[in-house]
Amino acid sequence: MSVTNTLTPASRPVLEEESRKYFTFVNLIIVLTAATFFELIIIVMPFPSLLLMWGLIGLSLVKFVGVVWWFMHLRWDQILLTLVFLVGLIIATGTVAALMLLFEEGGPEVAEEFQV
Amino acid sequence: MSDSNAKFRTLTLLVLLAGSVLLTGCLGPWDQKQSALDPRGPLAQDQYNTFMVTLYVTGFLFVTVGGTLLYTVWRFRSRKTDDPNTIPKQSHGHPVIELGLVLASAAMLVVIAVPTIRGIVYMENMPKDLHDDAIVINVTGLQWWWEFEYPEEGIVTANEMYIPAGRAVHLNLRADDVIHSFWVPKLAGKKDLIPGQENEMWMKADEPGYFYGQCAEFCGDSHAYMLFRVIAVPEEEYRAWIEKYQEGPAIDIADPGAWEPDDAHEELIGKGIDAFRRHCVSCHRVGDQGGLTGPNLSHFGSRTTLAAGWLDNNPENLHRWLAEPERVKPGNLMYYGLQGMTGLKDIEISDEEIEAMVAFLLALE
Amino acid sequence: MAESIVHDTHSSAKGGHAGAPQKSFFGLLKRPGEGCHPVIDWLTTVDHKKIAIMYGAAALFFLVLGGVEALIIRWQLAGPEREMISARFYNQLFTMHGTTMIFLAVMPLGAAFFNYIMPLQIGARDVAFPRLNAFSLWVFLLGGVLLNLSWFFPGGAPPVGWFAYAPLTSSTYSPGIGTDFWVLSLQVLGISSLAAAFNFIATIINMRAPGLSMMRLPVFTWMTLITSFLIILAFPAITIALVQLMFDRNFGTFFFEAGEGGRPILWQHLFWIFGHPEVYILILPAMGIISEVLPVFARKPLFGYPIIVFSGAVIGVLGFAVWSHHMFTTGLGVIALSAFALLTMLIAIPTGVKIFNWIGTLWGGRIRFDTPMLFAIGFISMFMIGGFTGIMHASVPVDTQQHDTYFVVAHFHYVLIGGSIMALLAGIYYWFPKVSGKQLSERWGKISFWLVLAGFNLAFFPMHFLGMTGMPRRTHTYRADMGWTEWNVWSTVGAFILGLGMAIFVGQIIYTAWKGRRCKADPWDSRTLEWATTSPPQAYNFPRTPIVKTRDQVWADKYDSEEIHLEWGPEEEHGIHMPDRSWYPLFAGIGLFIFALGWVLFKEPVPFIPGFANFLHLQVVGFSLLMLSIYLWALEGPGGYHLHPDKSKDPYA
Amino acid sequence: MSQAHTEPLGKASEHVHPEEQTNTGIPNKKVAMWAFLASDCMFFGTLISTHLIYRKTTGYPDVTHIFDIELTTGSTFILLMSSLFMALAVSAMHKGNLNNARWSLGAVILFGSLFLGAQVYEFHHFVHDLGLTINGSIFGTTFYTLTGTHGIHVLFGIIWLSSWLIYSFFGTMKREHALDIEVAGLYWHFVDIVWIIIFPFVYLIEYV
Repeated sequence: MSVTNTLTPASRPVLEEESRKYFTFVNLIIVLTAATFFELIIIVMPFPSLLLMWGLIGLSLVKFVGVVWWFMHLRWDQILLTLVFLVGLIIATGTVAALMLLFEEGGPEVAEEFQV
Repeated sequence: MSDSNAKFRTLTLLVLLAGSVLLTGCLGPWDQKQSALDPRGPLAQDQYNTFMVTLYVTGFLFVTVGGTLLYTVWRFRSRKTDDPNTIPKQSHGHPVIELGLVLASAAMLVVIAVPTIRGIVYMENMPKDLHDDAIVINVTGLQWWWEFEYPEEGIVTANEMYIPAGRAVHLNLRADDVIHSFWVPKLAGKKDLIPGQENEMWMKADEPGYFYGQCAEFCGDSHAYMLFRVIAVPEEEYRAWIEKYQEGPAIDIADPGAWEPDDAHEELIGKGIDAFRRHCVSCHRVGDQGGLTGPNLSHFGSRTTLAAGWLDNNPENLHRWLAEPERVKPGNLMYYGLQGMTGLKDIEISDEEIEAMVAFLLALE
Repeated sequence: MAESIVHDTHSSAKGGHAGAPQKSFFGLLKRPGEGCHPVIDWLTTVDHKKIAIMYGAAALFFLVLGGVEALIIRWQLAGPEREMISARFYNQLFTMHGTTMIFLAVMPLGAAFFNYIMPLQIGARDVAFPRLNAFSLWVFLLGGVLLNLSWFFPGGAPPVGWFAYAPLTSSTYSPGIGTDFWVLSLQVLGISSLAAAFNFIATIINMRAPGLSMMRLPVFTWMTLITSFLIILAFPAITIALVQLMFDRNFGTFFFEAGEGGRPILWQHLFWIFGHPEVYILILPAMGIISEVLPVFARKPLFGYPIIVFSGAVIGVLGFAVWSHHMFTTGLGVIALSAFALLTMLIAIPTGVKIFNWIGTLWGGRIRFDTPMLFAIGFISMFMIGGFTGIMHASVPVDTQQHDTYFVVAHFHYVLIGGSIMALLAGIYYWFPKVSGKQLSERWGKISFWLVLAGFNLAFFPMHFLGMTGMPRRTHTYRADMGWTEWNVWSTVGAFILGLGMAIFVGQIIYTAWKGRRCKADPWDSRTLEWATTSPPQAYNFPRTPIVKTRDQVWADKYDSEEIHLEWGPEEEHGIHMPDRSWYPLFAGIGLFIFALGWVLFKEPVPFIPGFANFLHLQVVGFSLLMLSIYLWALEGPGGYHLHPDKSKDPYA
Repeated sequence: MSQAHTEPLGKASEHVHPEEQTNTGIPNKKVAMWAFLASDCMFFGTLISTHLIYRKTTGYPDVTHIFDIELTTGSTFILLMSSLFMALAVSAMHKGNLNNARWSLGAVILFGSLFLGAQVYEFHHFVHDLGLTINGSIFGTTFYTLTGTHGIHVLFGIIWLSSWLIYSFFGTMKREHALDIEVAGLYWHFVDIVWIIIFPFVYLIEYV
């Protein structure tokens, strides 16, 4: 049972590309962390809640795209994988949105007021 | 493929066609007790009209597309005389034909979509001119019976709803246990009663009539037995009915000593009051006495049906209902008791007591 | 397929993984090799064809079971106020009938076709993940067993309907264990469908023969792909809904408890977010089969191939946007009602386009009326009727009268029997020679077709009248004075004729598989790639890789010019690489089954064995077996060995 | 064990025959994993909508005094860091640097476990100190189900990656297994992006 490193070293172009990715990743994590703290900060700010909501949606979208596009390699992979994922993502987002619209605010009121 | 085979097929087809034409000829009448094809109110009429539009459109499509299919199959069947070595032209389709068919079917759908949208608005909003003299009824669906409350009149009844003919009714639909669905086909399409949700609908009977309704959402064991009636009566009769209910029941059960029997039958009724007070009053209410779990029985004797519209209201049926409720209506709470409470299964009721209660209940005119 | 195959057990690792059937991890279980006992062979097989045959056989069994349940239902309804069966038993029957037919009969029959035909149509040797495929099979089979086990427990099968609307399913209103069986078995069946769908997606996207571009794919394969996408996107919704229901029933949560702020209506939304795409999961494979059968028997290519494919995809996408049309009576409000009504009507367009194109395919053809073709034409006409009543339901005012009546029952049986089942029967008659090398009798085939068609129409057409005259669904009886008796009698008679037709069909399958005569490899003069090999195909499907040059490649080989004839890739020198059999898919399936059973029973006292307060041990055992099997599965690897085709058996070699 | 056949751990680890070129050039496992992630979008979409619907219809109580938003922000940061190391592990595998890959994997597992530990602490605190239970209120019901399901996803990812880490000390991990690590990584990143959604829409939203 050898514990030696059995991986064969990669070719030069692969090495160079992966090294470039390293910097991309590090830059990305800085952006992601910043976005997270920004999220934390804005919620204590006295903004109107609608603005805050859109701010949160926007920031999490940025983070979402960052992880999917770079960490998950979609940027370097074929478009097909993006499409497969997008099908699920779009249908899921649409379903969530439709559900949110279908349920009204407030829920059942007490059955006292009867309008004719 | 032999020729005689082909002839046989054509023959079968013709017979089938002729058969179905004959069948449709002998169809009907369509005025069954719960028929949506016999509308007696403006909402049901609108829904019927829209149905007829869809029927005409799809009927037209069925005849044209189905006819084309039939013609194609007949026209291009392989014949014995065909040269087996020639193959038909390998054509692949035509964009203009495709586009034309798409547009044509879209046009057909518009014909249906217009009355649909109009019908939705009509159904969801009671027309303005009906508002003024509309009455309000709160409907509660329970396993397996209906409670009808007239909040403006302060009346509660069960399973049989009186409405004035010619006036609209606004219904507030509630359920506490499971989902039910309120449906009187001749007056209006159905709407569900859902726990935790407030639904409402409206309906109107144009003329006086006796309308059958039924729970249309599966609600457990005795779902099939959850019927009700809507009885549309002329205005004066409706007033009289309201007043009778407001006055209270014919027999006051609060003080059984006050009942002074004149003959044997009335003596029996007296026994019935006692038995009712012993066995039933914890769930059923007569006048201002009794529990609220079961149907209000204040004017039971004047109802046309019992056991939520399943049986006609007569002494034999009532006797059977009290003697073996679980046979009449499996799973019902009168027999099994509601969540830890006792039901008829836990107590002995003698035949005489049942006789007496039948006499008493039917006397509650 | 016990052809003697020269096989070569070179153990020198070539590419690091070929070799003799290897011992698995720790040598616990030997991987069965070529020539093992037939029972072991079938239990451990990873061959998509054997898996498909097992899928098909099990589905036919469940089809018969569900059919018998339906006949009991019809027998009870043959007259008013009948008390042949109790209300509870009736409710259990229609619940089990619906669940069985959808999840255990029609879906797996579709899966059987996906498994058998799709890899052949794309010129592949197997699916992308052969062992995962076996896992799907076993999980489906055990899920079906789990559901039907409920009959044997006190309280019996679930009496809640296949839609299981909350709060009727809560522990208050359905205290029985049957509902737990229903929840868990659907969960298990969902895992099976999901695993299979991922597999098919990877297979179709990745494993097509050279030259077989997406727009050259047979339509059936296209529909397999679209259906698989529908499965992976629809099933999560019901998975979550079932988890929530399970939590409500067992852990006192409030998802559907109205008294605590829960909304029972949410169950309906989640259920139909799954349930409506599920309808297309049932019908799209049928449309695919029809699109294969019609061109063959009309001897013409499919009319408007791209449009048919595109409309299939549109139906799939729109299928996710119309779920609330099952809920038109729940009080959605004007806007939602209008939106869902219009979206639902939109679906009629791509569906109509398909029907037009099928007629276009027949137009100008030379139509032979063999049994598959009869069923295909039966499909078009019956499905059309089901489609038209569907358009009626899309109109909300009409639907408020028709919803939950026999009109709806008529509608979806026209879609599911007149549609799905007819098409699946067409497919069985069409591909039976491919699967078995034997042909089903034309005479008996036609007899069963006419019986099925006549019985089906007699059984279900009157239901339109019943519904419009007010007969609600799911009622175990009705009053004698409602005017429904006569149509119910006809309907029952029709149901039994339909049953007879199906019985003849099933008998014929069994008889022919047993005693049938061998037929030609390509008896129908077919068009697509699955016919470019022996019937039945050898274990490796194609001895050499086919190189495809056109749509309908096999037809082109027979009737078109030389330059678009099929070509074959080079012979592989070391032989054909075959994946090894494995025990672990079966064991993982059994582990999952025990785990699920533990969840069903975990509140019940254990009979017979003292000292066990509950069935929690069953969960531990099941989960451990599942995890162990998955680990060993991963560690053993796909393995593989090399085959050299026997040229005397395989003329294509 | 020196056989050349054992396949490293992986959920759907069917081996791709090198001779079998896929049409798209994308390995089967990767296609299947992306399809799985598409499916998982619906999975979490349903869960998140349940939570948000009940938040809307029942008007959840003010839970800002219950939440420990600093801790949760910390968890979010931890999960983001684990994603970074996951990406680095895949990169190292592609480079053929086993040691780097091993360290990165270890970091992913460590961060993942930290996240899980924080969640366990949070749940424990909620249940025992604040009495917020899954069957006590509708908020508890949806909150625990949603975050718990995510936690189980994290746990599964940790088990998966740990299996790889352990395996790297035993067997012959080759460069072709970079694919398996990458597929496991896709799963891990997905778990991360689910948290990216949950964090604002379950936690931060209560402060808005």
